Amino acid sequence: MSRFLNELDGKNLLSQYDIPMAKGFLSKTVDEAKEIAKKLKFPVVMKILSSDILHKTEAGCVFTNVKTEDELVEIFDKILYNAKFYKTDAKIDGILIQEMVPVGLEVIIGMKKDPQFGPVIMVGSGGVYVEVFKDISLRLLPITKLDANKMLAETKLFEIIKGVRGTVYDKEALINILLKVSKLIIENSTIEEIDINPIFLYEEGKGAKGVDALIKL
Amino acid sequence: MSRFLNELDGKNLLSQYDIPMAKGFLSKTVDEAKEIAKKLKFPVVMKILSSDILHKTEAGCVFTNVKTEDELVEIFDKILYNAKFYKTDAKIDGILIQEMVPVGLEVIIGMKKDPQFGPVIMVGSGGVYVEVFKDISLRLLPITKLDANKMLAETKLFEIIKGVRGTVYDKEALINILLKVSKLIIENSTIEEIDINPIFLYEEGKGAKGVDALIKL
Amino acid sequence: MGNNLDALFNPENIAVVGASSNPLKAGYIILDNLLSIGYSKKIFPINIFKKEILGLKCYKKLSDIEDKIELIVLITPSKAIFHIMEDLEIRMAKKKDVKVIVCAAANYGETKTREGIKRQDCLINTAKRHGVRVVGPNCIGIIDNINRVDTTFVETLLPRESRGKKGGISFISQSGALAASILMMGASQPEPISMNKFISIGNMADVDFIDLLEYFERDENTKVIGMYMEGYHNGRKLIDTLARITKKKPVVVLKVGRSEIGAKAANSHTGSLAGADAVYDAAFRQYGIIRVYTIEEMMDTLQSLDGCILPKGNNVFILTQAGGPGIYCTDAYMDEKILKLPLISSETKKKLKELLPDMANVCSPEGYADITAAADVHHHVESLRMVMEDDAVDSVIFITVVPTFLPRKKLADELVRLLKDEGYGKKKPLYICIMAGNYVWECREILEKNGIRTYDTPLHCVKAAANMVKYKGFLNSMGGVE
Amino acid sequence: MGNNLDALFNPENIAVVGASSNPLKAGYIILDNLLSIGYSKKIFPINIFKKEILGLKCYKKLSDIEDKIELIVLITPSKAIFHIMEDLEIRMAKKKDVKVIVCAAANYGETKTREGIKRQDCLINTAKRHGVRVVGPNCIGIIDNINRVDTTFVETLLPRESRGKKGGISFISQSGALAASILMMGASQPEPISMNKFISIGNMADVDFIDLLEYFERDENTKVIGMYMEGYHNGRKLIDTLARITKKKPVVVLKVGRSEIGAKAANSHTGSLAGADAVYDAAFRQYGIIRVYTIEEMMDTLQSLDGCILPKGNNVFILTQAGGPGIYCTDAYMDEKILKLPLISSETKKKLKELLPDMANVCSPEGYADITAAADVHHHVESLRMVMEDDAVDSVIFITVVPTFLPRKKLADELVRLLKDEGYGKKKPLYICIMAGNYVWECREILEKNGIRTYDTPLHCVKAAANMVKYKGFLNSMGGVE
Ligand SMILES: CC(C)(COP(=O)(O)OP(=O)(O)OC[C@H]1O[C@@H](n2cnc3c(N)ncnc32)[C@H](O)[C@@H]1OP(=O)(O)O)[C@@H](O)C(=O)NCCC(=O)NCCS
Ligand SMILES: CC(C)(COP(=O)(O)OP(=O)(O)OC[C@H]1O[C@@H](n2cnc3c(N)ncnc32)[C@H](O)[C@@H]1OP(=O)(O)O)[C@@H](O)C(=O)NCCC(=O)NCCS
Ligand SMILES: [Ca+2]
Ligand SMILES: [Ca+2]
Repeated sequence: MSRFLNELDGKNLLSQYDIPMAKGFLSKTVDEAKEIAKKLKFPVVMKILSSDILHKTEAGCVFTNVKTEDELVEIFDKILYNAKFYKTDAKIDGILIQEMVPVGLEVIIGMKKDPQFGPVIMVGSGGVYVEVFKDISLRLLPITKLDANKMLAETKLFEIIKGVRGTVYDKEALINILLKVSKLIIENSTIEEIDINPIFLYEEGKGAKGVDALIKL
Repeated sequence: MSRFLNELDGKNLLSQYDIPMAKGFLSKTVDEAKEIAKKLKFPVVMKILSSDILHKTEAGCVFTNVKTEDELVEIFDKILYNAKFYKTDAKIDGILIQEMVPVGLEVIIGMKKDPQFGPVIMVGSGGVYVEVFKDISLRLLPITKLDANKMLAETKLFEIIKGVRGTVYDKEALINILLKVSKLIIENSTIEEIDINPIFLYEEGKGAKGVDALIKL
Repeated sequence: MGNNLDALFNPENIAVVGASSNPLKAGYIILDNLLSIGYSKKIFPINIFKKEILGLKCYKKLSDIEDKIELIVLITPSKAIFHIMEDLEIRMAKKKDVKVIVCAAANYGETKTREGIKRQDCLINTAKRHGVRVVGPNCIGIIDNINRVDTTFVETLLPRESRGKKGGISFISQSGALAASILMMGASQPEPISMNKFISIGNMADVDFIDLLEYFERDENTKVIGMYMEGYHNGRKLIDTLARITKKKPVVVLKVGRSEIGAKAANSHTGSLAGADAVYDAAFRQYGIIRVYTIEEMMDTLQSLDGCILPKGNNVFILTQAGGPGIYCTDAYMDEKILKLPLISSETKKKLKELLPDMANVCSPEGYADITAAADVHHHVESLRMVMEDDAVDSVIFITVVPTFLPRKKLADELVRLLKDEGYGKKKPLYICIMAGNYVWECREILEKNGIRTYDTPLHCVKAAANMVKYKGFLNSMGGVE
Repeated sequence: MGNNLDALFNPENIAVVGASSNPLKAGYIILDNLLSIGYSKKIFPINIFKKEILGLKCYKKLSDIEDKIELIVLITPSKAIFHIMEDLEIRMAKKKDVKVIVCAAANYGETKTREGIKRQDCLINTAKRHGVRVVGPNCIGIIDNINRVDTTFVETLLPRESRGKKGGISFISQSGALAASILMMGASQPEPISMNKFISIGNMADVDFIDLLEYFERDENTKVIGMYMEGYHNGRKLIDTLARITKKKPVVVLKVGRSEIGAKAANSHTGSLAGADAVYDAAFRQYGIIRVYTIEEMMDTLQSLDGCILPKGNNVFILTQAGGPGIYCTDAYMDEKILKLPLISSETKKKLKELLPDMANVCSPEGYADITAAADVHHHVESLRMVMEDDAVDSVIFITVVPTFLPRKKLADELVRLLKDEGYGKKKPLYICIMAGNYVWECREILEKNGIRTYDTPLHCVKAAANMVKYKGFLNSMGGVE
C-alpha cells in the first residue's frame, strides 16, 4: 500500500539531503501559528497539512502573502472551514506556516519508478503549463553531474536559464538539487514518487528554493 | 517614421472595435487619480503613460493591486520619481489608472506587417515563456472565423482552452477578438504592429480581457 | 505581352539553336530527347558547321528557316545571345511566327555580373518587342507528355517506349538540378513517373510561377500541381493565386529555405528572411496548399493525388502481412496527428477472422490487422477487399513483405484483378507498400503498369495518406459553414 | 546453460530438418542459401522421402547421421517438434555433439495457445537438458558472412559471387519480416550491404538480446551493432548491457512502439506502456545508444559507422554541385541541432575560388560551397580535396546531380583515386550523394565496390552525419570530467 508523506515530513526528508526548501513549521493552534510567523517574519504562506487533501489550492486551503497577525488569525479559521467544507471527514494534522519566498523561475523536479527501469528522474519547466508543454527531460537513476547538465540542455527552459530573457539563472544550484535528489532516491529505496513543484530558481549565485513537495512511499 | 500609440489611445482604438480591454483613464494630478480610482473601484493598477518609456515594469512604473487612497497617493509620487530616474528627459503624459482585472489564462494576440505578405496575425500562449515555447499560430489577413478556429487548434494552448486542466475557457470570446483585430487592421492600414499581451481569457461564457496593448503606426 | 503558353507546350515546329552532334553536349541531347519522345511536328537544328544531326537537316540561322517556328530552344554559349537576337529580329520582321523561347543556357542574370544582366536584358527586350514569351534562362527546359515535347537536356536512360507517358501532374521547379534529379529518380521507379507538363523555370526572367499556375489552373489535363520553390518576389500575389487554385485542384509545394541558413543559401535577397518561412508556412495552412518536406514525400503525394480519388474522411486502416513493418507503420501513422484508426463493423471483423490464418491479429488495436506471414495470396487479396468494403474505412495502407512462399507474380495479378478489373482501386485511396527491394521489383512493375501505385516504405504510405486527408479536410472546411 | 554461440556462427557441420526439394518451400531455400554462400563444412538435409536434394545426401532422422553436427536448423511444421526432440534425445545420448538449434518454424509460444506453448516448452526443455542453445522459434534464421553460414529462408536474388561479403556490422532483429526486408533491401543497393553477423531472434525463447549483445561485445569482427526491437522483459538489464558496450563500440537501435497505439500493436504486455517509450528514449540518450527512426536512417548510420572513422567534432561542410539540392540539404542539416557549418581558412577559400568556375559560391553561408553545374570532374575532385584538407572541417557532405556533360564513370574513378588510393576517405567521414536515380547507378557501384558509400538523398547524408557526430560527442563526454 502506497502512502504520501505529509508536506512537512516530505520537506524534512528533502532538507536532510540539503535540498533547499522554503522553511515552514506546523501549527496546531492559532497561537502556535502566530509564534511561528513571528519567527519566520511576515509575510508568510499558510496551508493545510492533511494527507486527505491533495489539491490544496483547489480546496481553498492555501493562502500566500499573509501580512499581519490579524490576517493570520482570520485565515487560520478560514482554512479549517474550507478544509471541512471540501472534505468533511478529512484528517487534519494542522496548518503549515511557511516563509514567503521570492518568486523565481518555475522549475519542476520529479521522480517516478518505472516497472522495468526503476527510478526515473525528471526536470523541466514548472508552473501551470507543465502538462501541456511537456518541456521535460528524463534519466534513469543514478545520474552523474554530466547527466544533469545534459538533462537541462534538453529542455527549452535551458534557454531561459542561460539568460535569453535578460536574467541568467543559477544553473549550478539546480544541478546540485538534481544530484541530491538522485542520492536521496538511491539511499531510500522505499520512495516511489517525488514531485517538487515549483522550485523557484533565482539569479546566478542566488540559488533555488523548493516550495511544494509531494513524496509517495 | 513609425511611432507608438500611447497605451490609452491604443486601448481606445481597440475599444472602438469592441475588443474588450481593462478600463482605464488618464490622470494628470493626484486628485484626478483619486477620482478615477473611486469610479473604477479599488483595487486598481497604476502605470506611467509615456511614449518614452516602453518597458514600464522594468522602469518601476507599474503597480498592481493598489488598495487604498493612501497607497494611491504614495505610489503616484513613486511612479513619477522612478520615471524620472529611469529617463531624466522622458515626456510624461500622466498616470494611467486602470481597473484590476482578475487573472485568467494568459493569451497573446499580435500583428506584424511582412514586407511581402502584408499584415500577419498571431495568437498563442502569453506570459513570460512566449519567446521560448513559441506556441503561436500565424495567418495572413483578413481571416475568417474558420481561420481563427484553425489557428487556435494549432496551438498547445488549445488543449488548455478545451479544458485539459479542469476549466473550459471562453474560446468564442477569443475568436471574436481575433476577428475584430482582423477587421481593425484591414480598416486601418496605417497600423504597422499590434501586440496585446496579456489577454486574460476566462471561463466559458465569461469572456476575455486585454490588459496591455502596444500599437505601432 | 500576350499569353503564348499554348505554344510552349504544343508548338508548331521547334528550332534548337546550338544543336550539336556531340553526344556529350546539351545541344545533342535536346534533339535526341525531342526525337525519343516522338515530337510529331518539325524540328530544326541550328548549327553553323553541320549539315545534318540525328538525321535532321541543319540550318545556319533562325532566319534561314522557311517553315513556321513557334518555339525556339536556346542552348548556345551565352555570349552568342546578341548575335542570335539580331537574327531573331530579322526573322520576326518577315515571319512574326515565334511565340516562345526556352533559354536553357546559363550565364545570364543569375551571375549578377554586368555582362550577365546585359545578356538577359538583350534576350528579354528583344522577345518583348515581338510579343515572344521566354522561359529561363538558366533552366533545363520543359516536357509535355501529352503533346510529346521534351526540350530538356537531361538523360534519364528511359527506353523510348516508356517516354511520353501521360499523367495528371504538372510540375514547376525553380531549381534546374532538382528538376533533373526528379526526372532521373522518377524514371527509376518500378514504372516511370507519368506527368502532364514539367517545367524548369530558371531565372524567371519572363514566364514565372504565376503565369504557369494560371495556365495549369485552366488546363483540363492538369489534375494536380507540384512546385519546388526557393522564393518569389511577390509572395502575396503567389499565395493569392495558389489560394484560388487549391479550391479547384490540389497544389503540393516543396519550399526550401526553411532555416535561416537555408534561406541564406537560397540567396534570396528579401529583407526579413528570418520570419518569412513561418509566414509562407502559415499561408500554406490557411489556403490548403499542401506543404511537403522531402522530395520523396512530394513525389508520393503528387502521385496519390493523381492516381486515387480523395478519401471521404480521415479513417485510414492499416492492413499488414507482418508485425514489425506494421508496428513501424503505426508509429509513423501516429506522428501524423490527423489520421484516425477506424472502428470497422463486427461483421467485417468476423469475416476477416473466418478468412485469415488462426494467428492473424484482427483489430488489436482497432483499425489495424496483421494477416501474418502465413497469409497466402487469397488471404492478401480477400482481406483487402473486406477492409475496403467496410463503411468505416476511408483509406487503406497495405503492407506486405512477400515471404519466400508467396508467389509474387500471382499476388500482383490478383491485386490487379481486385483493384483494376473489379474497380476497387478507384473506390477508396489505397497505399500499397511491398517492402522487399529488387526481389519484388517485377511484382511492383505489374501493379504500377496497371495504374496501381506502390510505395517504398510504410512511412511513404503514411505521408501520402496524411496529405490526401489534409487536402480533403481543407476542401470540406471550404464547403462548410464559416 | 553454457554459451555455445561460437557454434551458432561457426558450426562444425549443419543439419537441416525439414529440407525440401520444392523450390517454393523454406526448407529448400535454406539449403540453397547455405550452398550459395559457400558454407565450407558438411550439410545434412533431413527429409523422410527424398534420397538427395541439391546434390546433398538426405537422412531420415538426426540420429542417423554419423558425422558430428553442431548446428540444427528446424524448418518442419511445428507439430513435428515432439517427434524431432525425441530423436534428438537419442542422438545426444550417443553423440553429445549438438550445440545450437535455429528453429525458424513458427506456431510456437507466439501463438499464445496452449498447444503452441507446449511445443515451445518441449523444444526448450529438451535443448536445456543437453546444454543446447536455441535461436527462435519463429525467426528467419542467421547469417555469418565471415564463416559463410546462411540459415535463412530469404531470397534476395543476390548473385552467388556477391554473397558472404564481410563487414563490421552485426545486426539483431526482433521481427522476422523486418529482418527479411533489410536483407532484401540491402541486397538492392548499388553494392549489397555487407555485414558480419545477422540474426533474427524470433520468440527469444532462449537466446535473446543480451546473449547476443554480450557476444558481439567480445567479437573482434563486430565494429558496430544494429538492433531492431519491439520490447524486452528486462529493460534495465538491456540498457545496462548496452551502456557497457557503447563505451567500446556504437550501438544503433530502431525501437518501435513509440506511440501508445504502436506499443499496443507491438502487443507488449508490460503494465504502463504509455510512459515506457519515453523512458527508453531517455536511457538511449543517457548511455550514448544511437536511436534511429527509420529503416533508411538505420542502414545509413550503420554503414557510416562501419565504413568511416569517427569525426573529430561537429563541423560538417556542405559541398554541392547544385543550388537546389544544396539548399534542401541545408534545411535538413539545420533540423539537426548539433551540426555546425565550419569556418574554413581564408587560404582554403582563396584556393577554391581560384579552382572553381566564376559563378561558384564559396562559403555564403560559411561552411557551404556550390561548385555549380559548370563544374567538371576536376572541379569536383579537387574542391573536395581542398575542403577535406581544411583543419576546421571534421566531415563533408558532398552532393552532385551529375549533369549530362559530366562523365559519370570518370567522376567515380577520380573520386576513387582521391578517396581510396590517396587515402582521403579514411581521413574524415564523407557522405556522398549522387542524386540521379538509375542514371548514376553504375557510378555509385564503382564507388561502393571501392568501399566508398553513397547515400540516396541529401537528407540521408545529414542523418548519418548527425548520428556519427552524436556518438563521437558521447564518447568525448565519457572521457571528459564528470
Ligand atoms: C548552353 C551551354 C550548355 C553550351 O555549352 P556547350 O555545349 O559546351 O557550348 P558549345 O560552344 O559547344 O556550343 C554548343 C553548340 O552550339 C553551336 N553554336 C555556338 N554558337 C552558336 C550560334 N550563335 N548559333 C548557332 N549555333 C551556335 C556550337 O557550334 C556548338 O555546336 P557543335 O558541338 O556542333 O560545335 C552552356 O553555355 C551552358 O549554359 N551550360 C549550363 C547549362 C545549364 O546548366 N543550364 C541551367 C541548368 S539548371
Ligand atoms: C516451417 C514451415 C515453413 C514448414 O512449412 P511447409 O514447408 O509448408 O511444411 P511441409 O509440411 O511441406 O514440410 C516441409 C518439409 O519438411 C518435411 N518434414 C515434415 N515433418 C518432418 C519431420 N518430422 N522430419 C523431417 N522432415 C519433415 C516435409 O516432408 C517437407 O518436405 P517435402 O517438401 O520434401 O515434402 C511452416 O510450418 C512455418 O512455420 N511457416 C512460418 C515460417 C515463419 O514465418 N517463420 C518466422 C518468420 S518471422
Ligand atoms: Ca540551379
Ligand atoms: Ca514477425
